[in-house]
Amino acid sequence: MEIIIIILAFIIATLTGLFSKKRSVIEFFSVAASLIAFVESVIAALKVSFHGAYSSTVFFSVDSLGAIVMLIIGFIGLAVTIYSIQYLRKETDKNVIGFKRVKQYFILLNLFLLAMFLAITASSPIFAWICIEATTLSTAFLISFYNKPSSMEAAWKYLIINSVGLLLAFFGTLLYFTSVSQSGGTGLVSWQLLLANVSHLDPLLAKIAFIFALIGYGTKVGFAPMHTWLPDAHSKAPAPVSALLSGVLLNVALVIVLKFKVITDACVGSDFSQNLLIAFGLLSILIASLIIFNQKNYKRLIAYSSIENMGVMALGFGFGGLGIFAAILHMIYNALTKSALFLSAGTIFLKYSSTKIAKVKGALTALPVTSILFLIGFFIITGTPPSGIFLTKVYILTAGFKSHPVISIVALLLMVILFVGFLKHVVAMVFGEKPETVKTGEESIWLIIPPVVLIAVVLCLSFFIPPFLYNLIKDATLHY
Amino acid sequence: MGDFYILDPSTSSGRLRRIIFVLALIGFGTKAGIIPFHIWLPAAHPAAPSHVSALMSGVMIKAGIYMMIRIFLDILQPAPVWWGLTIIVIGAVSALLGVLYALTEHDIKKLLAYHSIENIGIILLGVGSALTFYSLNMPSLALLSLVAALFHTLNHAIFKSLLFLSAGSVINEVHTRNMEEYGGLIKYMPQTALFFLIGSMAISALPPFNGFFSEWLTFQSLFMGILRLQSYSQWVFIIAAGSLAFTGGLALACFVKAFGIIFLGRPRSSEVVHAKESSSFMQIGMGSLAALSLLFGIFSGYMVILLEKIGKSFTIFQNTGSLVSVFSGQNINIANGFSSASAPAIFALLFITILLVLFVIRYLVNKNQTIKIGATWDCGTDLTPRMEITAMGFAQSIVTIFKSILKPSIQHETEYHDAESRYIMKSKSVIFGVGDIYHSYLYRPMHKIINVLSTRAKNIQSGNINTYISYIFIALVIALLFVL
Amino acid sequence: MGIIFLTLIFLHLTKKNFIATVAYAIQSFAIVIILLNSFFETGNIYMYVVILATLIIKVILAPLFFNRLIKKHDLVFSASTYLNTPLMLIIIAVLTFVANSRKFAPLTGIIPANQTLLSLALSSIFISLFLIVNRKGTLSQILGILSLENSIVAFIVFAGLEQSVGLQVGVIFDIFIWIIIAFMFMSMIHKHFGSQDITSMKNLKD
Amino acid sequence: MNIIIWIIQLIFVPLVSPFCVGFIRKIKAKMQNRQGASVFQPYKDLWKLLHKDEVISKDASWIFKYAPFIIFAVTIIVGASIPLFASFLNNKLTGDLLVIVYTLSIGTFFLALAGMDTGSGFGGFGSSREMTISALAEGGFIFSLLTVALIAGTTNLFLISGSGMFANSQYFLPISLAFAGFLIILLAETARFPFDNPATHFELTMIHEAMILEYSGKKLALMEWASANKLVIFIALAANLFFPFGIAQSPSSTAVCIGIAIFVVKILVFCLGIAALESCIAKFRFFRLPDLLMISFILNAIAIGIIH
Repeated sequence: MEIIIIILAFIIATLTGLFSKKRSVIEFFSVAASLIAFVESVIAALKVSFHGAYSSTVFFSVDSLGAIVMLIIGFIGLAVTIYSIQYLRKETDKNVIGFKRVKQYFILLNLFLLAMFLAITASSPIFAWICIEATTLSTAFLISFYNKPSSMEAAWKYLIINSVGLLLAFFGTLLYFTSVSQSGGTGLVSWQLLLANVSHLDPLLAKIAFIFALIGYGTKVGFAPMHTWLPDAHSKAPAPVSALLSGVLLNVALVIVLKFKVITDACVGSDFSQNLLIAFGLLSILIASLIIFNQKNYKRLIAYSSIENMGVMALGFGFGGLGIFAAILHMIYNALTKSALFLSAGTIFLKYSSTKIAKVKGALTALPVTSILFLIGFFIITGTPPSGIFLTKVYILTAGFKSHPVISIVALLLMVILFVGFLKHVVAMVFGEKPETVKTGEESIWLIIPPVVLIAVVLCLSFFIPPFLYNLIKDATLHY
Repeated sequence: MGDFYILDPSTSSGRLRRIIFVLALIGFGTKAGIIPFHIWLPAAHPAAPSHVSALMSGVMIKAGIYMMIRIFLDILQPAPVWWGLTIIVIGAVSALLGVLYALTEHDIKKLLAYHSIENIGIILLGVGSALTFYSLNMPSLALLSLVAALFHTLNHAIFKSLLFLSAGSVINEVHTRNMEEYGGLIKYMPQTALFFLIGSMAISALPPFNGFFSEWLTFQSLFMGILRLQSYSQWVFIIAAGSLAFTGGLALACFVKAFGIIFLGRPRSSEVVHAKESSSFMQIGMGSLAALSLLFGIFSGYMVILLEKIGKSFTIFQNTGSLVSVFSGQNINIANGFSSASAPAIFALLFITILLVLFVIRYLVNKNQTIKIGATWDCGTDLTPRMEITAMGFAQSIVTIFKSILKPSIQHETEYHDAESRYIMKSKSVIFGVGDIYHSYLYRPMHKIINVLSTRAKNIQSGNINTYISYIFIALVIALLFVL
Repeated sequence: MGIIFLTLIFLHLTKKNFIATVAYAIQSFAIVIILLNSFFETGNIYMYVVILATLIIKVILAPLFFNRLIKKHDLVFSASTYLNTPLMLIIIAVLTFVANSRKFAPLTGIIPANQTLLSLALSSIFISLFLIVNRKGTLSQILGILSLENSIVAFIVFAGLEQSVGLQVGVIFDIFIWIIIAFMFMSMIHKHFGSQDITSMKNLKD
Repeated sequence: MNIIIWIIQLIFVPLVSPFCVGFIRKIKAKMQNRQGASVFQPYKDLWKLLHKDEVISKDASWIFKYAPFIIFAVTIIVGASIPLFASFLNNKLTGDLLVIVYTLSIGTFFLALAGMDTGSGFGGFGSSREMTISALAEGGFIFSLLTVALIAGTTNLFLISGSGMFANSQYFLPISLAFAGFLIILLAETARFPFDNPATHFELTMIHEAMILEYSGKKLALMEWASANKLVIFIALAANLFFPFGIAQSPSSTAVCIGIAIFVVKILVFCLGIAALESCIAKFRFFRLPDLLMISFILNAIAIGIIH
């Protein structure tokens, strides 16, 4: 039921976007839609956490992990929508963009959110695939939003690489269906059905299928070496879109991978998928931390940090046990913090109108609140105690020390390198003398509130997790 | 969720615990400022305002110590011997090198920062020996060392804050942290000078101030170690005691330098002449701290008993016999008669004798003596501040002696009146620097390596989409081969 | 199935964009035929929709789009490749061999009857991936992706993994949108970079 | 009875110290074929200085003015709290070796500060050199005392001197090593050859004299006296900790008298030794001194190592 409402809300918002001429109307409807979506996803999450996984229609089903991700989408979606109103206003004031593009923006934003909701709630893998593809399509134009050559390039790479990846994923997905087709039942194949018929699945085939799925959706998740589109897209897209991309989309894709992991594990045992996840996770952390060390562009910096965090989660799921629990927590923290970081980065961009780290100096004087947020976000994301991510990283590594000590230690060292590199850049940006051309003072309160709220929530969650969410995480840990 | 249940020995394997030990040592060591993870301390202190540095040095770096004590003595028990010995060695190194670097500094706050490192080292000596004794199952000795460590932690908090505050008020007046531009401040800010003197005496462990007694306890626990232990652990303790002894001497030298250069002699810059005594509010603050460091010294007996109670609160010391007994007159007695000292006695003795000597010599012997105020003997030429010894010059001999560690670099820059005849020089400036071996041998190479790697890694992101897709292709193929 | 394979190789070889699009049209037509074939086997009425959609979109619309583009910017010749022709052929041969090798038996042996066809489809999947890697032109990359999709579809059909009509329509619809978007991007890129050579796009690094 | 002994203990050091200085000078004079002043000359000098007027630098602060009293008082205290001729006094309050060491360094501290106070170049480098040497001497000093302390099983000097550790000969080697070490420290701390030349006022070499250069009258007298006391203190430590025979074990007047007599004899022997040493070796270059002090430290470390 909730999902239907969400769909309706977004469709309405989109339609208004299509047909309305008044900017404020569009904005209002988008915010309303995302608000409804958030509320509904909270309701759904509550339902799931108290009555267990449920499926409203044959097409949709929400399990605990799905519910968590729905919460993330809803919350960040709301924050981002609110933020983007101001953001776009500022951009129009600088007449970087016109009303037409604003319209486009909101239409695509709504579609994007909708697609993600559907992808996470879809009961059929193919349907999920379609939705993921839809996210690609809807974001392609958001990435090329500024219509500059570089953004065009980013969008093109995004489109091509993800399409290739997703086609591989499509292939992988279909390979899973052999089990069902052999048992005769075609028609709408749901995850549950696949899981039920896993016995008919040829183990070797399952392995191949998982590889295709992992590499395919892994492209979307941003595992190295399929991550290459990610920094380009994130650095070129408008900040709110980047926030959604790395805060939400990556997690959605990761969840899909995990769903396949469950099926594969049921077929060939967990070692196989875990080793793959660990390999990709470690590779991602390695590349991310090394590239961050001397990165010149702060939005790319954050993008690489997302890659690193995805790697950490992959490690968590790979290590299993306590690691999974920590990884799910990490997913939540990372999503919120990362989008907060991107939003504040967006504000910094508005102020300095450059994404070069070298160009940004003395942000603390220019944007006191935002740069404080940026700092806090940095400290959280790099897992400085007592932030929640510190705990999750500790748990993941602890889980790792038991099974794969060497890998864990390597990962730890890489995290240290990453911290140092990241710190170097952040300090360079926040402190120091600000150039005269930049005038001090925050842009607007509405650019501050969303990231503040996000950060605040992260901080709260890192010290207190509401029981219903805790149930969800526990349940999810059991299932994945 | 925030509790340490992961580290519970029942759940965690030996390897895991070893890893945790090393990581915790590095992590909290960095926070506490042990060498070679100390580099942030001297960098951070000058940046921070003085009362903040006072807090930082007094309280913040103690958080690291607290966590170490908590984890090593409480959570990670039982611990192997080498843990304790490692900590002792680190402590010894930190103490000795900390004070050596302090000697080379003439930035007053950096100097104090390096002394924090030194004192952390001394504290770690206590902690380490506590750990060693406990794992060699001599709990009462362990308790003694722990008490020493705790006491020194407390004392360091007091006198270091005192020093930072007085240094801060000096900086406020003279508007520079460079000691070479101070001099003769004792005449302009006498109270501050007095407080700084007390702080210096306390930190260089001169009786009857508190620093002495905590260092005394630390020494005692090390001595007991030398007495009771065998083979290599005994040698570790010998080395530790030796380094502690040298540290004491060098700290004394360093604070003679600090006090002498800052407060004594003639002003070295015009700023000094306009210096005013710091505000009465500041004076109250510093005065109370100074009084505390004297009182904690005199009543060290009570303090020891108190701290021992605290130490007993650790689960491993629940029912441990005490080695310290305090008799009448605060007479602290270690290991029934191994050693004993009484703070009030020392204090009273000093006080009375000085007064007595003063009285006798001043008023009994030749009381109608006339005192003429003259100039310092100047060998005929009138003295300029440039003729006084500088902070650098004071430490020069020690730096030269330890040049193998400190790697001093001296470069002369000479300016001549005319390029042709290089006989009459206009000016000659000597720039003296200390090479930081951690940067040159530990941090810079690491940075280089990582830099190279990262530049390599950046080539992955070549910007060519075909390459990107080929990555995917290759990844796919490799993964498939991994299965098939 | 053979047609698909051959058109793919042809796609690799050809230098002319127009011919490439035509080749793609043929390939898609082959797909349609395959679908029809499977329809005669299963006799599912709704398959008509799918087949129709495929026919319209892939065989008619897509080539039309591309030709209009080619006309507009008179891109007669597609951008060059990285490897020269003989090397390309060698690699293609290797890929085909690998796909046909016993290693992929579990994959190609889903329906033993169609093993050869399946392996052929698999090899065409690999080859079209290789096409995307190897070609420098935007158009040929798009074609590569589309033919990848085609060959996957072919594989599915032969492996008897058809989905419910709704989903297939969804997929087709996705592809349709995708083609449109790719098309728009192509024109925009041509506007910005003045060529369809993607190697000119390399100002996003590290 | 005890009171009298305590009083003797208290005044013994300042009473005897000028004599030691005079004696050493006399011996050196004899060795240089000079007549030399009488052994009681230092007493006369002190008396004379105590009755002179003073000149004080205008740059001097209260540190300069009060340092002599503090330094002198410190020597008195230390002199009173170490075993001189009676080990049975057993001073548990201030008789600890670390207390002694660090109390002595109070004296050094103020001496160095006083040297810097008038802002004359000489005083500055004098105190710099002094602090360098005393800092490096600290290790050897503590360790040499620690050796005997560990052998005797206590760090209380009186108990050490009281304990008959020479009963068994296994300790002979460590003690002799430690004594060798302590001898070096003694020369360093009392500003004797080869560390310092007490007779010189040559700015390139003087250490102790450089620091007290600005003093005159009473204060100079106190300074001189204090350094003399320091000499006796170190001799007493050397004599009673490493050769503790003849020291009075029981508070009987005979024992005490014997103790005093033997102690005086010991002092004379040590003075003789020092004088001989000073006459036959030259002063070392300053940067060779650390090696000497390190040698002392290492000797003691070895001594401690081989106790068990």
